[in-house]
Amino acid sequence: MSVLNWIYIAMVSVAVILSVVRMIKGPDITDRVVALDVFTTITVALFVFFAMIFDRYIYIDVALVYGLLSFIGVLVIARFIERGF
Amino acid sequence: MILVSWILIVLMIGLAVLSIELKNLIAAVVAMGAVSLIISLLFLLLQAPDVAMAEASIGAALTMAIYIIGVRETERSEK
Amino acid sequence: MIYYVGSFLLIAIGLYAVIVKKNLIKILIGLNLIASGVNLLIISVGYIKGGTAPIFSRAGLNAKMMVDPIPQALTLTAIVIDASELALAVAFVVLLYRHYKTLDIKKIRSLKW
Amino acid sequence: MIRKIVYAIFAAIIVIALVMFFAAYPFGANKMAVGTYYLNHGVAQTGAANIVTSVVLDYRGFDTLGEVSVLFAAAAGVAILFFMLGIGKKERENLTKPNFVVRVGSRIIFPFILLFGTYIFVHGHLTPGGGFQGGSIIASGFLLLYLSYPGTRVNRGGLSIIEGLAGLTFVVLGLWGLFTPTDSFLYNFLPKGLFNTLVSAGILPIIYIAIGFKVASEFAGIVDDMMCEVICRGGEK
Repeated sequence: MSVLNWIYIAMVSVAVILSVVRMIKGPDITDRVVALDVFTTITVALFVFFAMIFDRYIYIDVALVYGLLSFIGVLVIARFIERGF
Repeated sequence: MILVSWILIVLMIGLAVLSIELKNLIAAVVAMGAVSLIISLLFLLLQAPDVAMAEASIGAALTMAIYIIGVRETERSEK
Repeated sequence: MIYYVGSFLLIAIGLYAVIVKKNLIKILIGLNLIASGVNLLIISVGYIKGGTAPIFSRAGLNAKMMVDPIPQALTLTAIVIDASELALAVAFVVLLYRHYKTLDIKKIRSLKW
Repeated sequence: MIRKIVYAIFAAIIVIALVMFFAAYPFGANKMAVGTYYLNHGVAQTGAANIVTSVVLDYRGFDTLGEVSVLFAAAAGVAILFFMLGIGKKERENLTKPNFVVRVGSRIIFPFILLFGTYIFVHGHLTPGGGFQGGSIIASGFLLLYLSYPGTRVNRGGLSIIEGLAGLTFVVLGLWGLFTPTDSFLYNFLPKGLFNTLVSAGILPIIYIAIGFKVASEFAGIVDDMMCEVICRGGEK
């Protein structure tokens, strides 16, 4: 791997660890939900990065699944918190 | 790559402990969703894209919705 | 090697939740953790160092550099079955709550041990 | 107290047994002979580019039929239990209406979710994915519809017709193999076609499309049972 990939790995790892720290510390439920949303958004980039590292471009389909469906998972909890259903 | 899998597995164990120790059941379900996401990443690292996609499509929305409906019908927090 | 350790720890955490916790939803979360740990263990048994996914989607791939396809085929359906069984278990939990008005398994008489 | 002691004994036994078992199978080594056979001969025998698909549907197709019927049994159990629960249904008031952004955004994104799920299970023999994954993606789309437009219901009669036709397709294609000269259940009797194109691999894409429709209708039925127990009041029980 080149130097640029190592810099990318370091930045994404720090972002993932920070969002998990917020999920552990977060005093309220809304903090944890926002942390889950941030975590999913970062992880989609990580899926695409793995597809590039392994040189198999068909792996990007998995990233597409998370990009479409993570919205619904957050929406379920948000609608529950505002007494929606 | 081995460094990335170390980080992910340590985070996964931490989130699993969190999801069974939190008193608020909704927060426990949120932590469970994060565990499912990290497991999907590990499946992709182990070169199993089919299984990673199954875990993604089930764990992203359906499992969380089923738990939330169960909590909605019963109690919100564990006493 | 770290994958084995991680999946053992995940199974142990799930067993702890199933045996020690008293809330029924927590017990279901523990069962889900056990299922995820077992899936991770089976997939990591089938991994071969330096291998790639068993899909012949582009030229230049041969069977020497691929991981084992059978554990992937076994876990693929197990994940979907887990989700539907979870729905069935949640339905039972809601039924128990309507009958006993509690989620504590100490207070549900027929489940005490 | 006694629970903790019992747990400690259980955990020690299980962890020791797992470590002793997996000490003989090191991580990352080649272990299986059957998998090597499938990798070497799978393309010539089934014509599918994805070897996982050919193991799931061709070599182990009978297991998949059993697992699909387990899925059907679980969905039927959920429907029966929530029908029993619906007798003493309690009213909920002060429900919040969905936001404008949620309504418009879900109306835009819903056809794309359906299209993406269809893409996943039509291309099941070429790329990662297949009937199980595509079906659960489509069911997640229906969950989005329930969340953003409360009071909607899917057509249960249509769902049961789709599910029955999909299961019938699987069984009939399996039984057809008994009348070919090989006399075997789930025999791949159609021509293999050109490798790595959309119409190839014989009966495997047809079976995966049937499984996709079946899984999608079953999960949509589960979501309908669980959400309507909360949302829909009045009408039939």
